[in-house]
Amino acid sequence: LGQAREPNTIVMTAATDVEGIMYADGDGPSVQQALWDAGLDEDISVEIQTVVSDSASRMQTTQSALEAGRVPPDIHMMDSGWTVPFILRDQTVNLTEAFPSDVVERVDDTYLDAILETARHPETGDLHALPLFPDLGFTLYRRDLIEDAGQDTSGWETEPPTWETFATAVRDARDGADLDYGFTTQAAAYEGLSCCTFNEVMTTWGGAYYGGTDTLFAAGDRPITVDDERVVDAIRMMRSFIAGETENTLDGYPQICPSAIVQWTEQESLDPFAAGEAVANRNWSFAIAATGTEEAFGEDLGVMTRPYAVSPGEAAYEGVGGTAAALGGWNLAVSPFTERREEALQVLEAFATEEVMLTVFELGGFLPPNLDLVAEADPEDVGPVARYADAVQVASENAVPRPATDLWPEQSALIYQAVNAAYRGASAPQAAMNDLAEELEQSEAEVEVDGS
Amino acid sequence: MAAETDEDIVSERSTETEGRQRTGNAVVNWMENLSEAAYAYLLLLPAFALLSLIAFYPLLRTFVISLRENETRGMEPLGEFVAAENYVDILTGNARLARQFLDVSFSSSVPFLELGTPFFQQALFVTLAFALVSVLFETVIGFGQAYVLDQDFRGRRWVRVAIILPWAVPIVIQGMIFYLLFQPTVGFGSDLMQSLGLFSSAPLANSQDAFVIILIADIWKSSAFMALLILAGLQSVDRSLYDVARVAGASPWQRFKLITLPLVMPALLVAMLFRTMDAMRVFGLIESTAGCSTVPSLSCLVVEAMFGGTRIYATAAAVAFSTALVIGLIIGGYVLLFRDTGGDLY
Amino acid sequence: MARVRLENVTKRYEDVTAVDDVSLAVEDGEFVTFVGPSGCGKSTTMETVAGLTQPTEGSVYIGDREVTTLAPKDRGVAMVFQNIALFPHMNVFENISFGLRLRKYDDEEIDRRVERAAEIVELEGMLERMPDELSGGQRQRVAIARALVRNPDVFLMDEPLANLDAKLRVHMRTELQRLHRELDATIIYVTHDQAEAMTMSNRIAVLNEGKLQQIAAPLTCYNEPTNLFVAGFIGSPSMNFVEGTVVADGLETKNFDVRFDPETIPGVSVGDTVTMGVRPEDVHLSGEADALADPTDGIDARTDVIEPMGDEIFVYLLLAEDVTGTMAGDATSSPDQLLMSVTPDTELAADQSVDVVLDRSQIHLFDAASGDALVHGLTEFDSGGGDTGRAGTQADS
Amino acid sequence: MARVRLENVTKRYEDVTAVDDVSLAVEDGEFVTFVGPSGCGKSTTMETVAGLTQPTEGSVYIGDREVTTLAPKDRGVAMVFQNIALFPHMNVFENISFGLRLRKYDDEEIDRRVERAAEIVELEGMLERMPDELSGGQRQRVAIARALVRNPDVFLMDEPLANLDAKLRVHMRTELQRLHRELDATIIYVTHDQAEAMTMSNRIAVLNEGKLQQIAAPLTCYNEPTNLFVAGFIGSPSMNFVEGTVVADGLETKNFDVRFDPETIPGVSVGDTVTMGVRPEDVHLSGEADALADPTDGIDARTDVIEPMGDEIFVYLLLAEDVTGTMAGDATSSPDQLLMSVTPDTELAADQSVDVVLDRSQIHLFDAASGDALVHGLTEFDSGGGDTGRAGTQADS
Amino acid sequence: MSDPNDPTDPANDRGSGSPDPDGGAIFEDDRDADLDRGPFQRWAADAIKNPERVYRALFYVAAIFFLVTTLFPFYWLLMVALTPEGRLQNIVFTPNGFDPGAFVEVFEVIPFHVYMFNSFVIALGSTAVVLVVASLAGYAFGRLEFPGRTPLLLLVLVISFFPPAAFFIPLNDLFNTHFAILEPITGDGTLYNTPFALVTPLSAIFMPLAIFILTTFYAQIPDGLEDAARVEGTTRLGALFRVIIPLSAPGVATAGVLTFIAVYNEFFFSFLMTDGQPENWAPILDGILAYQGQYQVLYHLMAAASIIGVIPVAILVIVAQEKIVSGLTAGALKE
Ligand SMILES: Nc1ncnc2c1ncn2[C@@H]1O[C@H](COP(=O)(O)OP(=O)(O)OP(=O)(O)O)[C@@H](O)[C@H]1O
Ligand SMILES: Nc1ncnc2c1ncn2[C@@H]1O[C@H](COP(=O)(O)OP(=O)(O)OP(=O)(O)O)[C@@H](O)[C@H]1O
Ligand SMILES: [Mg+2]
Ligand SMILES: [Mg+2]
Repeated sequence: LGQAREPNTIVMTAATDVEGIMYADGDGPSVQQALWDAGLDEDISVEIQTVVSDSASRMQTTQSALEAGRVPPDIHMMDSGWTVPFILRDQTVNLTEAFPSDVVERVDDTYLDAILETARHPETGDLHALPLFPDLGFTLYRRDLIEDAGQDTSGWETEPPTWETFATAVRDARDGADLDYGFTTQAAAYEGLSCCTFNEVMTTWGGAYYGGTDTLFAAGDRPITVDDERVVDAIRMMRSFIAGETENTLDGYPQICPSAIVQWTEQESLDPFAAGEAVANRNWSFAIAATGTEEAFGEDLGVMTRPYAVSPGEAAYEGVGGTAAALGGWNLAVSPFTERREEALQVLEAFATEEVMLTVFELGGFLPPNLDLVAEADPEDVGPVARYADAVQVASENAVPRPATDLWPEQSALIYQAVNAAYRGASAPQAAMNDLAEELEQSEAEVEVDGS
Repeated sequence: MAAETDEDIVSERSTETEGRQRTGNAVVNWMENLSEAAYAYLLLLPAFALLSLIAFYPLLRTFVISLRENETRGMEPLGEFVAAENYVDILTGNARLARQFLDVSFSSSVPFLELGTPFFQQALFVTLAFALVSVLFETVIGFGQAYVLDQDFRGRRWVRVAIILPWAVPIVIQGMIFYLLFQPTVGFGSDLMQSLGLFSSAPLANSQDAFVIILIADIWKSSAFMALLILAGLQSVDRSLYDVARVAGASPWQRFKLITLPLVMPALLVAMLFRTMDAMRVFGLIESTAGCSTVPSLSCLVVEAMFGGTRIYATAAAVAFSTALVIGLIIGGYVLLFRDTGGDLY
Repeated sequence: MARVRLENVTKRYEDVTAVDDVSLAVEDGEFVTFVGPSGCGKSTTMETVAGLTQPTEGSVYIGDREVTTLAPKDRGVAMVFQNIALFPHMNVFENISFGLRLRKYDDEEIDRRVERAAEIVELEGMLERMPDELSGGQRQRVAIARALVRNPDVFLMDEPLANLDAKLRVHMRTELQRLHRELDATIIYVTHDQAEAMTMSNRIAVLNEGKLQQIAAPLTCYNEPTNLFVAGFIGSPSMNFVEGTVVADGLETKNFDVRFDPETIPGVSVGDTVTMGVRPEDVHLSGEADALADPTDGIDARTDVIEPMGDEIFVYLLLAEDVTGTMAGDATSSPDQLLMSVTPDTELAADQSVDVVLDRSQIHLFDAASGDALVHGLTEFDSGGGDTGRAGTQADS
Repeated sequence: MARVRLENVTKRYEDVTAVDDVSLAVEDGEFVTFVGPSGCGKSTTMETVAGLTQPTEGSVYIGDREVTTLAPKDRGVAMVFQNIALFPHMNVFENISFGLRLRKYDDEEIDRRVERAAEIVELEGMLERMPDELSGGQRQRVAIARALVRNPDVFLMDEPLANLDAKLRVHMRTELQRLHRELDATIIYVTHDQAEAMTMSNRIAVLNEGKLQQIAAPLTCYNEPTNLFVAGFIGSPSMNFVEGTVVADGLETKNFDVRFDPETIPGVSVGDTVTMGVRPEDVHLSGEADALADPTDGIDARTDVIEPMGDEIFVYLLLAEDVTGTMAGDATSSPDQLLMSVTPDTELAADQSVDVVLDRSQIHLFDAASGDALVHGLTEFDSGGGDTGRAGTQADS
Repeated sequence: MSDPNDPTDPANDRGSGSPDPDGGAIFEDDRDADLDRGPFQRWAADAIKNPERVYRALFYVAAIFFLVTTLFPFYWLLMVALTPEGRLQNIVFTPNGFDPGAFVEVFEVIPFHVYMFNSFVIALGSTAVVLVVASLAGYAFGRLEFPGRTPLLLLVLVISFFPPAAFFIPLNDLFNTHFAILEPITGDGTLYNTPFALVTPLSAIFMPLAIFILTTFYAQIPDGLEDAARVEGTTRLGALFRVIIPLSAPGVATAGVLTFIAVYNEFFFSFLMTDGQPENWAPILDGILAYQGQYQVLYHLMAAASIIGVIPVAILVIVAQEKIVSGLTAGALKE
């Protein structure tokens, strides 16, 4: 009734989208083939154990397997948002030690730094997981509508406008084209708000959760800066977008967001945009592929990173200010419990080759962790994203990872609750952030206790 | 005929005796001759064996976990023995939870208790309110549905299926239906309620509105549970009692009150008991509609602590036991309240 | 006011006709007993009156109203159910007071009535018991009390005394009769106890296979049954039936003759096959013949089984020499047997030769084919046809 | 083999003693009937035999085995329940064949037996019906058939004929007797029908308030009841009881005297208060006094209610002048009344003066205090104490 | 109904004013509404008669109301399923576009039927285990007297106080523990990924409800019927299976349906006990959730899948309800 393991297979968790490109129907290209081509032992085949796509459920699956010491899976695919906690719990294999040094070096050199950070041990800096693909947050807009409304958008792709310009342009375009919505984004009380959309907005306002980007991965002794004026202003701006001129808003920022964004996540915010009912939308790279095709908006789709309000120079902390793109993506970690460790490491090594990255990108549309490869990819295969290689480049340069420490999950919940409440007007931004700061401080304090 | 029976009778006699021996193998005999109490324990054995392995033993272990310290790092998830510290944290609002179990403080003004956070963001209150209101509505509606299904009319079997169907919907889908219904771009629920002046523009993000949505969703689905059990109770009532009552002059309402209700009471109580416990453990529905931070329930806290990513198993275990304690208190109330009505059940 | 009338009531179940075109009227204040073999439709007829069963055809009237489709509660009837049907969740008091509580009588009044009813049915100390703590007879008494406390226009009682012992039964019988007199209520009663039917009722309605056979005063049914069925059904032990042929000077049966003048009886002509009926108590030893006004000629017989009953003795007589004795109870069905009932002080042994006579004035003749009664009581040729006592009427068919 | 013996069986419910220290033995192949007032413990005693109730004290034996704690299925008993207890989810056939199917009889055998049983209880065409499609009597017959198809050592029948009409009852009675003879089975039977008890049983066990009063042959119970209770209970209508004082030449009661020689009766002495009992059929009009071997002196009376029963007439007599008539049935309880049973051809009207005599040989005397019988049948001083017929024995107490 | 003390009650107004039947009767104070009827009473009676019709009308209104309210969300779900991918907007009474293809696509994207089969088998197995084991317990609790009955019954209830997550850690360990004796059966020696791993815990978790339902229903079967069966020759257990269970059919069917549905749709424990692969006994909900992408949700497929997934349950309900015959105890007892 149960199934014994087949020899020489390495079981790796992944969602159906990855499974779909793993094997070819006939002789067509496949990731498995690419792995073999990249030097993986032909005896070793990779078997995908599909898991639910939802990140939270995947974490639970991973957690239950690792807590129970269960194999397979030999390789766990971990969200960049929650790789670090597993590393801290010694539930991953130290790749820096296990990999041949040349591979380690190659990864260190060519991979997007931001994503690598999410796969390192925060204390030792050792690599414990191999990024499979990063994901980046983009602002999608209807170039045609905005231009019709009289705003020049050329150059936005590499140099996004200020929030003020953007908001005015969106409002004009919306009113001009008589659309239902202006700008749609995600502001529901969920991980996506704290890790990404708010993180981006806050960053473009020169704010930060923990006083800059160098303190992201080491909980404990670090400043809490969520009650900073910049952060509060960022909220106020969003409040203006949502509610127009009312309490706790900022002058000069028109109402452009539907009030329902406070209960929206990716799908809900993309739908109106994709249906042509919104001017702009903040979303992940998959949205480019979905709306940039010729059948959809084609050339009319504009893609850029986030508008900004405070330039990097004006920002008080290191690494914030200016445009920003939230960092998502997935890493591969080898289970410490596997008896097929060597084989698993071989698989990972193969994944670290450019060929495989490209294959993954071309077949599945997943950005390669070495973003230089975006430009190298065959546009035929990768679709609309190729057209926006510049924007992708800017995004990779301005990528903001979430502070994914072992405490992040609980802090994230505190943050998105507070921000969502402030967005909704259920609490005043400053008060909400003050309370949040207090709660975060308490949370951080736990680490010091634990750490000692 | 008489003569013929004579023979039957003789042959029959021997067969009966044989028959008796045939049914009487040793195990059966042993069981038959056990005392009533011993026999009862024997019958309970399989159930309690299974429950001990799958339920009681794990709960015991979970309880032990709740007495230890959280360890968020390292292989070992649990630290030292800290006795009731986790419980104290939970009750004082100091647990590492996004929403607190309970967050009240004392004040000098009437009514002397102040909520630290709004009512609908306190897990305990949300859970109690939810259980109270949902079970109340579900009982009434479920009774109504069962009563309808108990009547004889054409197409009754289809109506029965229709009414029971919501219970067959997975919670995720139940959540999805109501999530989409109240998603302004997709469904009309949000607009409708807003135009009636009942809801805000983003009801799923507003604790109060979302609470109502979850209530509606739960009532939609779980009334069927009530209906099914009550219907079974109704079907078991001896119909001749209604004849007696009708001749005695009972109106339909009196028949209901004096015959149906008391006779269905045991089934009704079981239904209410389990609905209450289920309602007090509500989680999936919330998770798939408004989310646990908008409408935190006690189970939400348990799940978030257990699976939230920060490894705070001890807290999770403590919240689970606290939740069980709250449910136990409420159920204890039930049992006391309905001691007599429930007949010899309790 | 509370006359109950059935008009062509028929009740059919899928393949059974439980009640077949029954029309009858029970007058206000009358006590009518339904009797008939098991399954003949007594309970079903009652249920139609109570409104628990809708007749397939026909209509039911209570008082001046047609009530065929009226709800039971509006018909003003109280019923004792054959299956008792106590409310299992109520104690005796609550069961009995059920109807009163429905009508919101005040507590005092309820107490008073329940107490009185409990007294009648002798359940005084048991008001707190639950039905499952009662014996069969006690349950039945609760059911009776439940009907008694109410004061309806019509009482329907379906074998209310079936599970009671003889003494209690006599007591209950008296109580019911008194109640009937005092309340002036219309009572429809079902019983299989002949004594009950005889003593309590104003009239007896005999049903068979759903059809009404006769409705008349008890003694009329006993003495002048309209047909073979009624004759055989009323009276226990049952009437003796002997088939015979009408000849010029009377009736010729297999084992004996009875002399009478067939001319005097309308509907009987020489050569007809008729069934003669005579009750066990009208079969006498010829030694007692003197006491009879008009005995038949002696009949030779041999005693078979002797059944002493305490207050009488049943003697099974064999008429033909070659018949082997069969068991008691089946006697009436054979032309070679007669059942005789004698007083307990008569000394008779089994297998003894006896000479018996029949009381001619108590002999009934029935048409063998249709079963309809031809005459009740014969007179001998010569004697002047004196009307001796209870019988001697012409069947009015 | 299947002797049933109860030894000091007591069954107590919380506050009721249903069976009180009953010891009795029913011999193999014997037919014993339990009689007694409603609630006296008949059913409970049966249930102890069947194993459905555990006696609080005492033991039960069937055959040679003690079965007090044995499961019902291993006792080899079949039972007809007072509450019938058909399986509502099974049709008639399945109900009847239930026990056989449990014992894995082959289908043919089952069919044969069920058919035969259905025939006995006259349910032939109804095997496919469900219980709720049957009339009350039909249900009861199914219950009987269910017991009949099996062939147990012991039959327990708790009022099996209560819902059947007289004819069917007589038929069933015969069938049961035949069965009893043929199977040689031990039968314990409960009935409230005196005729049934009298005709069917080898012995009758009279119970009252859980206590065994007398167990003896039917006529013994009738003619020589051990105490007032049995005397009053057996016989319907009940025995007349009149209290009186023993004087030198007999008994003095309020309204009449009975002469006899107290000296001849052990346990009776002048001055004692005793209860005299005489059955209605032993009260005669003085015109009939000749037929009696030993009549008492005439007693003046006035007729009250006259109850014609078909085969006999009950006459309620008032002895004292000033007594106003009460209703029938209550007569036996008053010293001023007597119930008389006369043959149906007797012509009597209500409120008529009559002179009655008692059959001295059928007079019973009981100790007024304990109720125990003192003597059955008196003899007059002068006459030589002839033992006339059925009575005249000294009570053996 | 009619209040004897209420002067406005028409039943108390004796139009005929007839004297009491008999002054000496014990029931001389006859207030029975039904005793005598004048025209006014008849009118009142007709008014009382009408309510029966009103009740009937009310009944139909209620039936239709319940039908509409319970079915509307399904209708709406169907509309969602019929709406083509990505056009999920403004659905009220019609789908936004029309594409029944979702009902085919659900099987193309993943082997949804395998998930359904898994759930079906597991649900059936668990229901069987629950009904048998809970029947034994229900019989003991409902019909036998023994010391500790109430405490034990309450102990069963205690399980349902706990959120399922409370069982997570110990059970996760237990079911991943290697038992050598299991190796021949399960391959790797753990219960993980086998139907046993699902049937056992699910049976235990849904056992309390079944025990309570069955206890309640078994307790209500009159003793007389069990007595009859035992005298006829069944054992105590035999009486349970031949008489008590059939007569408790409504309760047993209900317990069965509830357990089946609960297990069929169960996710939490199934998620613990399988790795979510259809070939490893993953249940239907794993399948439905498989239509969720990382950021995108294929609502139309989820809707279609859940509609398809509900069908077996609907069939089960139709089958089971045949067992829920009304008036089961009619004609059984005379008491
Ligand atoms: N469960 C019980 N609890 C209390 N008392 C009971 C219980 N069962 C029976 N009794 C009482 O025990 C006594 C004997 O009951 P039983 O059923 O044996 O009477 P019975 O002789 O069969 O009477 P009947 O002729 O009315 O059937 C009755 O007084 C009855 O009320
Ligand atoms: N629901 C039913 N379906 C089919 N036949 C039925 C149904 N109810 C009653 N009968 C039949 O109708 C006939 C009359 O039944 P009813 O109960 O009126 O008889 P009864 O005269 O009361 O008999 P008893 O003296 O045995 O109680 C019976 O033959 C019975 O089998
Ligand atoms: Mg009947
Ligand atoms: Mg009894």
